[in-house]
Amino acid sequence: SLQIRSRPDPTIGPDTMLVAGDKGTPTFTANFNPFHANKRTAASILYEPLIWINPLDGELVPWLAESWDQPDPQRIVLTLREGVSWHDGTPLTGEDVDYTFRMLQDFPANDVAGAWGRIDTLEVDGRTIAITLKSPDSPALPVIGQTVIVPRHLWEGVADPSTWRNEEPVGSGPFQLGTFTALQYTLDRFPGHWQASSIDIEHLVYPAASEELDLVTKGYDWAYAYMSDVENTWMAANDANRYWFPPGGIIGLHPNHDVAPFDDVDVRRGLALALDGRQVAEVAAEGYMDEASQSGLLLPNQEDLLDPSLPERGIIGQDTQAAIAAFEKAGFTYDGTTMRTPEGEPFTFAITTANGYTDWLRAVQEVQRELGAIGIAVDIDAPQPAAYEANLSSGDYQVAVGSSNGSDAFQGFSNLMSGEYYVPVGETSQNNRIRYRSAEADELITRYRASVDEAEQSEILHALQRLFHTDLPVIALYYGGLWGLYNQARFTGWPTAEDPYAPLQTYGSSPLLVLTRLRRAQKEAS
Amino acid sequence: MSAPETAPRPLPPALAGLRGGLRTIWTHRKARIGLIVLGLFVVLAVLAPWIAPYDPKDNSFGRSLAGSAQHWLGTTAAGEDVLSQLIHGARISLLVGFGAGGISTIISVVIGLCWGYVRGLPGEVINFVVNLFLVIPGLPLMIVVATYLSDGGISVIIAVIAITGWAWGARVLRSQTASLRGRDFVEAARFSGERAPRIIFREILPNMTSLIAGGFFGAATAAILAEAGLEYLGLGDSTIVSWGTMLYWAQNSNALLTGQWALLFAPGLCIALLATSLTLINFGIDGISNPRLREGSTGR
Amino acid sequence: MTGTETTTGPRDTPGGEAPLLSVRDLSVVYEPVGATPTRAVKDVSFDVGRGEFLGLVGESGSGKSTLGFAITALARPPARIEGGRILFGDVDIASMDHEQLRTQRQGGFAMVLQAGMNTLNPVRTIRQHFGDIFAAHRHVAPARREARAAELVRRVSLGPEVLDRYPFELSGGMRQRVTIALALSLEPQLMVFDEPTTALDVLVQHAVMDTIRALQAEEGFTAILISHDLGVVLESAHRVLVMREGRIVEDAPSADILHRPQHEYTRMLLSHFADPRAEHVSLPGIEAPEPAADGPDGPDAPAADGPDGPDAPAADGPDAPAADAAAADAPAADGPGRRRPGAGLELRVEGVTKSFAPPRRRAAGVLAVDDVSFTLAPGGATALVGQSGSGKSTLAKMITGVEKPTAGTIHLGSTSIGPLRGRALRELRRTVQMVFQDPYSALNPLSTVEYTLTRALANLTDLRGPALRRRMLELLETVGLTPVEQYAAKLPHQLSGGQRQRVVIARALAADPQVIIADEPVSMLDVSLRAGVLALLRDLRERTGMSLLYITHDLLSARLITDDILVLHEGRVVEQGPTAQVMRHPRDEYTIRLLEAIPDPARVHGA
Amino acid sequence: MRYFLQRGGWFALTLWAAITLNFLLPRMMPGSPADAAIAKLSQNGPVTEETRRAVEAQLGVPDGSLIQQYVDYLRQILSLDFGVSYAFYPEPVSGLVAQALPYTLVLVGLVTIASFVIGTLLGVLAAWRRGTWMDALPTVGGSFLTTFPYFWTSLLLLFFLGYVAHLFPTFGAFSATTQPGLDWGTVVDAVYHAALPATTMLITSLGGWVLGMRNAMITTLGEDHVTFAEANGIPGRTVALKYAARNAILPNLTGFGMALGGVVGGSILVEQVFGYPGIGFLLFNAVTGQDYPLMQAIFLMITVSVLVANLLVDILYGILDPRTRR
Ligand SMILES: Nc1ncnc2c1ncn2[C@@H]1O[C@H](COP(=O)(O)OP(=O)(O)OP(=O)(O)O)[C@@H](O)[C@H]1O
Ligand SMILES: Nc1ncnc2c1ncn2[C@@H]1O[C@H](COP(=O)(O)OP(=O)(O)OP(=O)(O)O)[C@@H](O)[C@H]1O
Ligand SMILES: [Mg+2]
Ligand SMILES: [Mg+2]
Repeated sequence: SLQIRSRPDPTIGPDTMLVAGDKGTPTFTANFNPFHANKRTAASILYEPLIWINPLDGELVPWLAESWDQPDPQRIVLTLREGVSWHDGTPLTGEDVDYTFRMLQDFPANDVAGAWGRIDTLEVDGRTIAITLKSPDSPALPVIGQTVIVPRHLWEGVADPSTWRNEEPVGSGPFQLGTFTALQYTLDRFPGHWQASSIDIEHLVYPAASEELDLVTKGYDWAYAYMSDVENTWMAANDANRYWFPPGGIIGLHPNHDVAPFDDVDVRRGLALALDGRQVAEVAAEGYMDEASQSGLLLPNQEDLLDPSLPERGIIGQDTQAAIAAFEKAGFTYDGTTMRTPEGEPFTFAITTANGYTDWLRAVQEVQRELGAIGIAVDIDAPQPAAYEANLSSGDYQVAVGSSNGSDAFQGFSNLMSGEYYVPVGETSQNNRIRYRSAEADELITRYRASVDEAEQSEILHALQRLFHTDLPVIALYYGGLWGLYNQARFTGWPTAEDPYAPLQTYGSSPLLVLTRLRRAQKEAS
Repeated sequence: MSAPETAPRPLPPALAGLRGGLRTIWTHRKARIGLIVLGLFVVLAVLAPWIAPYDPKDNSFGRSLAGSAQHWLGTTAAGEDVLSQLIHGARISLLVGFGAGGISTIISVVIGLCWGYVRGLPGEVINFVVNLFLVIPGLPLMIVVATYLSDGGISVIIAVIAITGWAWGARVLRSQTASLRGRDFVEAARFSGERAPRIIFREILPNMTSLIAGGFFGAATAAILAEAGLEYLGLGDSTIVSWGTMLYWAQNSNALLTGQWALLFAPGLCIALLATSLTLINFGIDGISNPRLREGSTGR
Repeated sequence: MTGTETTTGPRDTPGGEAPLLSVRDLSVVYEPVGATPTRAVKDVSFDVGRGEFLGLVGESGSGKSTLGFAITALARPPARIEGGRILFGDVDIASMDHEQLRTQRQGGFAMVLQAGMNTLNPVRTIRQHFGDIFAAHRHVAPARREARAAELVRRVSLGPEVLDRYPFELSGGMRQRVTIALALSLEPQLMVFDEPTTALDVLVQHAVMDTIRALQAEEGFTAILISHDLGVVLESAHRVLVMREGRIVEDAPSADILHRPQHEYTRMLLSHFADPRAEHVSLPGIEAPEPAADGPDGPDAPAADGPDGPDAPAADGPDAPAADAAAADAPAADGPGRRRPGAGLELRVEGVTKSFAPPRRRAAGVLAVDDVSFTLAPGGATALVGQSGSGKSTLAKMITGVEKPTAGTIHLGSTSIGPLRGRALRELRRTVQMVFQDPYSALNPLSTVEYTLTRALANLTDLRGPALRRRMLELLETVGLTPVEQYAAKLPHQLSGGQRQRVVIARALAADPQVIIADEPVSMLDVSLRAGVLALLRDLRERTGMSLLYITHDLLSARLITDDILVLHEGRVVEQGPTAQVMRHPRDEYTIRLLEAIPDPARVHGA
Repeated sequence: MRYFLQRGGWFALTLWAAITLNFLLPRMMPGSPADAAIAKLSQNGPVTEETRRAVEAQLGVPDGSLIQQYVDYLRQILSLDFGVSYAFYPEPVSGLVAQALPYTLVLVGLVTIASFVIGTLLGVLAAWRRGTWMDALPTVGGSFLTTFPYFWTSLLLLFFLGYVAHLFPTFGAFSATTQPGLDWGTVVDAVYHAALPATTMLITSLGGWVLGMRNAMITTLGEDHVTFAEANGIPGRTVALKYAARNAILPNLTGFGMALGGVVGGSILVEQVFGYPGIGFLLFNAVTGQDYPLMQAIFLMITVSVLVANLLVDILYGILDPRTRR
């Protein structure tokens, strides 16, 4: 059949990278306020955080803060890098850091990560930033560290930084804003950057048109998109096209623990045993992703955190007999065609997923099929994403498909399982929407917070994994992917499975690291 | 004018009218083609489980396969047989077409007739409601209602299309009713002691059969297109197999890139064919309600 | 040229002068898609000489218009000229191409269409209509067009101000005159008038016919006048063609037609023609009551009249037995609980006025009925006559409770009709019933006769089950539709106009009403059918003792079946009295005009 | 005067009801604007409670009772202040609409008018030359094209002429590198970008007008005044245009009024497929982003323009049809 090949724009020079990083809807609005949900994605590389966090495994990399220390679980001391300057040449100092945090305190709408939910006091003295936390809270470091710093001398005069669009951004990042039109904007290399020597790319171009078809046909160098049949589409369109799809989260069934019978661990185990995660992954992600480990970790990214005592690296395989046994233990009966609840009713329940999330939908359909095989009838509810969020937050669901457990392993467990976040059905919460309560989990989480000792933290994480594995707060199905697509003809040094230094996300702060590592394949003959 | 003495006892008038109408439609060349095409689709839909080579949701085949002897139209990105989906998709389109078309026709008949019959304040009130429905933008309204009722499956789609699609038909029926209302036989029925509902639905309604049938086929066409549009936008129920969802998945999995031409082409073509068949039938019905529209030439 | 040239024979041309129009063996067939073809004109041959005024009569559907279209080359599909030739002068019009045909419309043949009120484009002014014609033929210099248009409308007795009007701003008569003026503007040699006055009011009809006659006399064009009204044709035409079922059955000078009709059909037509002013008036099957001076006529007296029998046209078979039956078993057919004649309720109309809101803003309101009072005695028969728009129907609507009077009261016995609403109004239908004007639209085309009658019975009487059906069949018998079983099962389109009107009457009788209001019950029927229906109405009244309010603009029929008459003019009663007396000795000037408007061929051709 | 008061009264009442409906409809949708924003964010990973709070604070998600919101909403409408968009926070709604409206008005508006004009002319021709190919081609062809799902037609055109043949641009209303202005180059560029969407809309909407006009015209052609005009030897062209078409167009005007009024709503599917920055796309974003203020503003705009378009058609009707003149 007709093979669609890429046709790069010949006017784009070898020092310029075409990035599909920002999708116009259909056009761009000029909003570079890094604290806004609707900001242009490039705002995340115009401004820099104190600490760069690797979305793959949660590794902390010094960025504007060149080092840090946690003398006790309630204190953090960061040291600001020297020689950093804003795009307008003004040096970046502790004053800017101080301003940024005060501003976040004054305008909580901008405090997207919730830093002030944890900080008690913050003192800046020259390059030293000393923070006292409200309680022993060692995991607060990445939350506070990811705060991006904005220039005091430009922001101070702004009446309301939470509604300010910051159309002419001045940051400290490796690139500064070039031209901006409603359909495309460009970033130019910032020669005054503290890492200027590592920036080999002169220009970045962000067009608004970044549908999958555009990615394949317009010769993009870097894109982040799920591409169906990637081998025959993206890869076939250009010989230098490559992809790398590491896991970025666990897609699983989130039972509502306040709704019977999902409060019964045997039911949850029965469900987990009845499902073939590999097949679900195959159907949902065309086989590009693996079935997820019930350890709650992203494997292989977080292999080093894995509790070695878990069987099969925590993966629960399909075992229909065991599944039926588990259900029977919970008082269910199975007559070969229908699974009945202890009350004798046929066991049916609804799985909620968001309309338009096609991989989830396919996963649920596969789950529906597989549970159907042991006589459990599943209905699929697919409200619009907003309604899905509302249903989950308020607990108005039986079982939902959801994504959990990101790069920060502890944060993942804590957000999902901490009783601190528990609210009954009807009240809303964004964390622990599964309404899980476990004294053991709470105890482990508190202990972890109070610890700054890596060995102890690791040991607690192992315990959390075991709990996740046996109590199944969430039934892990498969890994959600980080869908990195790149072309290595003009730029090299891309992260790969062999060198997984960062994921290929074009949003967030990933590009900070990737763009400072890439090298031009051929230098201009000048 | 006078009937032969040996005339057979006539059919009940409604049936006789129907039979006469069908005959008139059948004599119309375009309408006949339409009836045949529609008939084919109906057969396809009814016999889908037996005709389709596979279960439309069976995803055990290779993904994005090109057409072959096993899979005439290839497979989807999820490994389902395109041909089987196409055949099963006819069911949804027909269901929506006839369901939503039928419901909206019923609404427009009831409202249009009452509107045309009553006078004074009630008439003004209906006028107001219908105008409101005409003024509120259709597709956006449909989208809003569809998102509101997003988890009811195909019946919600049918309801949404029906609710947003009746007003125009009501308006057409109203003017026809108003003109029939002035006819003596309506006044005469009143003199025979008939009550309003019976006059509206027994005396006036049967005289508008062809207009209503035309409205129905028009509404069915619109409903089929609307369903496809909603499904394509992802606002319907993406788990069902319909031509609209096929297009949705085709777009979603970049059928163009993966070379699944059939997945992209066939559903759209089927929608067009089905809608065309209804339109062709309507040509014939137009001929009944307006004899001047019957085939013929002006001799110019 | 004056109307003296009456020598033109039917087939031969006098004095070697070639006929202007010569039709030979013309056949026209309608071939509608998906329906059976109709042969509307069959082997018709005739000649028309220059300056002749030819009449063409025949009942509805006999093919008159079809013939008219064919000879003016206006036949359009589904009509097709199947055979024969039409020679205009010495040109076969079939040989003319489109453009030749078009250009010869000026100075050639013109046609004034039936229902002339609809032949003007509603969105163009009269001036624009003239302008289009002048532009099309360029036979009038642009500078003279304005004056010519004014001159033409003056010729049809209209003022130049109509030129700036739109058709809807003119009355029907004015529109008809405008179409004649438009046709005249073509300066045609031959003009075909297709029923130019049929839809018009009596007085207007009279005036328009006068105009046409005068024009023909002055301009000298050849005219063909198509009409179903023998009186009108005889009054105007030199020669008359009688058409029946697509054939010309008689072709003779007017005087011969009037005095020596040859064909049986012509004779039948003539027999239905009478002058209401005469001392004795009778039509086949029905005779007018004698003037009051001859003593009070008992209700039974005229019942002895024979059926339409011998005079009734053989062609209208199904109607014939009707009157027969009605006459034969009169009292026996009556249902249970029959009232004694004259024992009903009296209808009293006192000072009734009805005004309607102005149709347009700033226009004056319409005073449709103005202070009308009269009494309809039980068993009495009163005619309500007057020209169109005089308020007859409005009065009828008020009596039946459909409209509410603005002032005045209407009593039926002791019940006041004005305030009746809803249920009480439905109750009124048991006593007051209505016979509608147009039997074609008064019956639901999709309901059988049985259904129509049964519904009325079920709603208005207490009969149920088999009794209901029995009564239904009885009703059919009463109106003479036998065999009843057969008629019960028919749909309206399977019935002739007269039969339909009988069904309408049967329905009105269902509730055994005491008052029947018949609003122009025969005006849509062919002459041959009228007498039967009229006879039935009169007969029923006399047998059941119900009273009849008979609304019409046709004075002859009023004379035939009513005892008293009210002449209505612009909503007011201008004259009132016994029918025969008012007709024979009218006092009011308006009544006199009404009577004079009745065509009187005897005036032209001698008695 | 009374007549105008009455008409004005109904107009105002309809407007009020539509405005109220516009207020209620979005609020009937499940989920809040914050939920929509979070749904968007959560595609990049799990969202925490802290983020939700920040988002809610940012959007100033509606609080207060429904009545209070309604009163505020009415006040806003009266002062023509439509507030700040949620989906495009913190862009003001008026700015977004002002940006998108011109594209929609020009593209959809011109296409609608062109389609009506061309379709009507073809319908006139078809009826006048009934039974010939000039009848068959536009009626059958037009109605066949009308039955195509127009997003599908768009997709095919986009794929083949845009992505495969590279003949037309595939996205946007102008080139990425041009700053839209009012010079010749921009106009050419804009026309080039509008070509495919315009073609789709034109071919899928033409059939309706052709058929409507043809049927009305055939009916009119059968009327007596047309026969009379022919009997008077008025040339065919005059009869066709001044006697038949002139009268037959009247019933189609109502539909045209509705279509014109609908122009403001843009064409959601077409704009969506071609990434055209018009109101349709904006509305789609508003609906999926639970953006009450934006949705309300656009709905209001559509409602008012449909009402106004109908009013204009009424007036036009009055000019074209003397019978309705009062
Ligand atoms: N368009 C048509 N299609 C089919 N049949 C027609 C058509 N027009 C007329 N006829 C039939 O042709 C016959 C003659 O009709 P025509 O109009 O010439 O009668 P007419 O004598 O003018 O009657 P009237 O007095 O009612 O005008 C009738 O039987 C009629 O039903
Ligand atoms: N509903 C109405 N609204 C306004 N004016 C009306 C209405 N009905 C009748 N009229 C007017 O009242 C006057 C009398 O009308 P009506 O119908 O009673 O006359 P008619 O004598 O029955 O005439 P015809 O012989 O034509 O039937 C007319 O001028 C008519 O225009
Ligand atoms: Mg005629
Ligand atoms: Mg009347």
